[in-house]
Amino acid sequence: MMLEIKDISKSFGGIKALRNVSFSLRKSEIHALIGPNGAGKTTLMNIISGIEKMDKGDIVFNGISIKDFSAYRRAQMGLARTFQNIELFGNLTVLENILIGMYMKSHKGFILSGLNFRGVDEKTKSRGGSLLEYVNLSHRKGEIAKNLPVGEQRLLEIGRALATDPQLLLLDEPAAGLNTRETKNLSELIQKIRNERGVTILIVEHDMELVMGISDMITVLNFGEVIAEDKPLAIQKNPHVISAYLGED
Amino acid sequence: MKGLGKLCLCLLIFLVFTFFTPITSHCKEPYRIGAIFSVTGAASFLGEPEKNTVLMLAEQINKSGGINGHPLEVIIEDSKSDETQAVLAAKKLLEKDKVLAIIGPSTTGESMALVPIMTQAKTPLISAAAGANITQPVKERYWIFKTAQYDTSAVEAIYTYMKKRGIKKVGILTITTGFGDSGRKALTELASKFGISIVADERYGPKDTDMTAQLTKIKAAGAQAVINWSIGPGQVIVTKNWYALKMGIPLFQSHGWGSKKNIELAGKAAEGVIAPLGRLVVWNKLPDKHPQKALLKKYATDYEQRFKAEPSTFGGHAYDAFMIVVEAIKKVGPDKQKIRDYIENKIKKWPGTGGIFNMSPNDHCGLDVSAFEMVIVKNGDWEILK
Amino acid sequence: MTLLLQFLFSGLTTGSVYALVGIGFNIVYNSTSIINLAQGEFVVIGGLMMWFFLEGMQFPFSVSFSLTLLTAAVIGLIMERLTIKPLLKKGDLLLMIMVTIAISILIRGILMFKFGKDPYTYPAFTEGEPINFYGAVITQQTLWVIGITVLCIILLYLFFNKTMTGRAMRACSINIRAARLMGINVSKVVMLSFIISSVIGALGGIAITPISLMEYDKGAMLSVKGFCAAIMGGLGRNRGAVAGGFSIGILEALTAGYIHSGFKDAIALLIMLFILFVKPAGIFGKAEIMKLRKF
Amino acid sequence: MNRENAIAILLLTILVFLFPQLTTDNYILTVGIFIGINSIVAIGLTILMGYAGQISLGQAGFYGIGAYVSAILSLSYGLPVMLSIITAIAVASIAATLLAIPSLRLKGHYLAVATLGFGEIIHIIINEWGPGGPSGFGDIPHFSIFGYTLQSTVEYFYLIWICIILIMIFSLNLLNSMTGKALRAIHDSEIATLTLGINITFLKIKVFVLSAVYASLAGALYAHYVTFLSPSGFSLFYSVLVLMMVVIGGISNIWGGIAGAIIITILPEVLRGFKEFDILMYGLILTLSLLFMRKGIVPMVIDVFRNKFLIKIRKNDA
Repeated sequence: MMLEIKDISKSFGGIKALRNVSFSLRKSEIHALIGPNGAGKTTLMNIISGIEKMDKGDIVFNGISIKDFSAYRRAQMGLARTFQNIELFGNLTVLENILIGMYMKSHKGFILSGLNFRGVDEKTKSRGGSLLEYVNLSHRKGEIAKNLPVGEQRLLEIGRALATDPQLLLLDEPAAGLNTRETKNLSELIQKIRNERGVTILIVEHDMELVMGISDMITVLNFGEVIAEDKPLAIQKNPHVISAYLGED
Repeated sequence: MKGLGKLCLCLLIFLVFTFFTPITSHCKEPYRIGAIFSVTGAASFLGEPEKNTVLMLAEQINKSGGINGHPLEVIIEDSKSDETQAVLAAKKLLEKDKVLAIIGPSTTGESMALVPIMTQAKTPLISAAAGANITQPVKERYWIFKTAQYDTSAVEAIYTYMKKRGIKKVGILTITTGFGDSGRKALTELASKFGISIVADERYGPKDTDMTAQLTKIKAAGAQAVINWSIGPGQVIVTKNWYALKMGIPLFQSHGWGSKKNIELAGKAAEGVIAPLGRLVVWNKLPDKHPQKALLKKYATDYEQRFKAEPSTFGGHAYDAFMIVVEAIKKVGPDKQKIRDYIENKIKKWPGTGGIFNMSPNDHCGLDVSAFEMVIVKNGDWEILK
Repeated sequence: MTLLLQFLFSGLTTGSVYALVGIGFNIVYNSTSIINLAQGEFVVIGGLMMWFFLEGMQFPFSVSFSLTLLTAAVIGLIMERLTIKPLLKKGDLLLMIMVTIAISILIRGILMFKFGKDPYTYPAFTEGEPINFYGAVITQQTLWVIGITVLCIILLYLFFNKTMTGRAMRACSINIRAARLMGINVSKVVMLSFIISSVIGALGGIAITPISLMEYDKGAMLSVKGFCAAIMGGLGRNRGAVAGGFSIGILEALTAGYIHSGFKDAIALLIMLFILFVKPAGIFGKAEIMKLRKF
Repeated sequence: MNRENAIAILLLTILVFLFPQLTTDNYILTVGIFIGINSIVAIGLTILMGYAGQISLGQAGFYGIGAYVSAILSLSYGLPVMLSIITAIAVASIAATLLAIPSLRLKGHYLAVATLGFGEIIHIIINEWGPGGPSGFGDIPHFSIFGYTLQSTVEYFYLIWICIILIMIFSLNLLNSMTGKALRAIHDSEIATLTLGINITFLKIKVFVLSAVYASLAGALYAHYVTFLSPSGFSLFYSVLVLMMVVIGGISNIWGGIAGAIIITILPEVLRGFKEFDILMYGLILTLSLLFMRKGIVPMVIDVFRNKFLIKIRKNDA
């Protein structure tokens, strides 16, 4: 098991956002997390990546309980993510955004950095360049990140997450704000990442076509509870899921 | 808006550049004396009257034809009560204005900061501050003089008076500035010599608003008298607190108390406060034949007329420093070395506002305890205690 | 016991002024998120202008009192309109705070120019002997100072909770964008907050001057202490500023009385640091609210 | 370091070496020395505020630690000046680390007050326990290295400005490195930086310590140049002054520290001519500068320069 979510609960001022949520991810699978708005998906993502604390439960990553680890420690262990409301470094260039992702693997220490005249070394830069190519952004290399269109910003976030060399990638609504063609490219990219790099992916997404197309497994969350977990085809037929979605729409 | 920003930028750049342009020298050859006082900042109580005094004296001298026909130019710099600023001011006076001597600074700290600079520039400095280290050890202070009485002299005056009255236990209250601190040192060092024990040693900051706690503690420690050593509003607040607490023990102030303004501010609370003061504040109560009386009278009346304010002991220090330098220049001309030698050797039995000066190669201050009178506040006025 | 009481009275006197300055900080903070470091200057303006009207112009007490408050209000208004308003849209907090520092230097310069460097004072509000209370002595003016502080707190509470304007100002402090959408004129609220805080500062100055005198450069120290008081209690909470102000004042007095007067400021600061490290949002501050605000 | 900054460093170096040749006026050189000392503190604060986004009102504390520790060690314990300066810097960095660990949890105004409290406590300590108390103490040994003691103003001018050049090179390298990019990243999104495996707190502490190292170095240089110290120069007032330098010079550019130090140090000297009006003028100039040059001098000059330059290129294209 790559990641085991064990019995997680979380409430915000009396409102229960998550209730005893448990599920797990196998290595190199694409696992989708779906559910109506307010089901607690983003909260769960934040808890897994260590940005929010949970009230109770446990997270086991590669056999190690990481619930007491801070966000940066989890990232160092190979857990990367993207954000629903894009959290790029807006004032940095596209390449620099990728380079920050490579920080923990390539920075040289505080004092040595001050003594080194060359800045970021060529090897790191060329690795960053090839990552940009990987996410189809090499033509934007020198541009300021905040000037990119949303679709490309989403790609850049994925590229930045990949720069940390993750074993597990959390994607929080990567298709939000994308047009059909961009969504198609995205789904190809996600599959490519899994196939070529062997990265396990947990994706939160509303675009059902995308979810059904790429996922190996789907977990459905409603009002903070897991109401179903199954293969895509089975999920589509699950009456609980249908009523949850119909109730929302 | 953008345009204004650029205008601001230009203004700043312009100001920076004016800094580098040399000062154009005057066509006539004036004698230049520099003066550095704490006109603003924490020690402005010293610097303000000192600046006024020097301004007034320079005017008077120039009106009566200058020194030996040469006009006198006094360049007064504000050190903002800060050593760094004092150093900069001294450098400016020495390098840009090429002064013959510097009067001031007002505080011991600033004076000390100037010692190496003046020694290197071989220019006399006549400090208006009291600290003993300014002129001691004399060997290393070849170019340095001072006109303010030693703090120890003021303390001796108080302790002598106390001894006569049988006061054995005192509580001292000092301000946490250089002035208060050197007073505190003098008070603790000399106490045993006069058989006095200090039962409470309290302090307060220059901007504190209430000293009741410290006074209460002093009273609880069983002191027979309170000595407050400070300048500025602190001494008035202490007086008011002392009065409000009805402490029943006398309050002594330092020689910084010598301003009518303090009596006004403290109102009836000031009644009975005792302090060692220079003769400047009580000149009209001196006998006519006293050697200082004539000059004190002239200085006091002139100052009051010119600035609509009462002169203070501290202004007197500047008066003495200035007059010593002027006399030296008058006698030996514009030669720094000769001016220094004159001050060291020829200022003997020289009446100034602070007392009768007797400079010598072993004493670059030349004043002792006789410079002070013990003065009590009575009916809103000073009265000399015999 | 007598000693302790005496120390407490001393602490209450100084603490009152810190509390008033702290409240002034809060009011401006709530509407703009900035710290108006010229707040202490308004205390000085209060004391010196009161002297000017009362002793210099020989006006009767009530007239001088009103004129002083009016002057402070006008200066606060001018300050806000000329310097804070143009910067508010951009919302660069640091810049605005630096501007308040620059203004405080400017005000100090003007005050020095007008009043010189001497301290000023005028008679206490009521004549009469100090009151003896279980052996400890308290002057009538001290009672006035504490009374005025309490009155200020009550009036402000009523204003912020019972009047429309006051509620609008509170709304701004909770969420400025929402307040704007609700049709509250934020610019007016900011202006009003500056006027109120100036008046409160001036009130403190008027009350404290007969006890502690007033001179042109006292403001900086008061600003620092008031700032500490406001932070210690939790920024934006008036009860916090009051608690903070009185705690600092009393701590100072107790340290001076029982430990050593040389360290009274240091110990008050140490305790403040300790409180901040334990409760990063101050005594009454809420960590959740802090998260929502950038400053 | 990128090309513009390399050129700027080169220009600065040339200027530093030419300056004493152009003027023999010791007064101007002395002002230059104090500009330099203030610059060192301001550069540290610029990095801390502009790049790590942390405010500090306690720089005077580190400045004071540097000055007092170095002065006491060399005067009372006879340590060689170089060694005492290094020890002083070490003491300041330890103090900074101890302060940073609990303080950097605080935000905005709370952090400002915590650092202010620290600075004031240091001020009170040197006021109470420092040699000479509030009156200060003198006869601190001059700066000496390899047995050579610096005496003249020109020598100190070179010493201090060479220090600045080295500090600038180090700082620019640092900011151009991965670490510098990470610092800029924190500004845009703290959360994203965390999820990329960067220990933000640790990084902030390092920058905080760096600013303390600079400030304490400046303090030590001050002590061995002026050879007299008293607590008055190490109060909150100095911290605010440095903050003013940083904001006026431009918080977003490390050169702003130097520009601000130049303005704030020279301004009172120029205003000496105004006598009583100087504090008034000083306040007025500061207010106007802040109101109308919001980004600070250096970023503004760069903007003006870029606009002119870009317009020219566009014209050439057309």
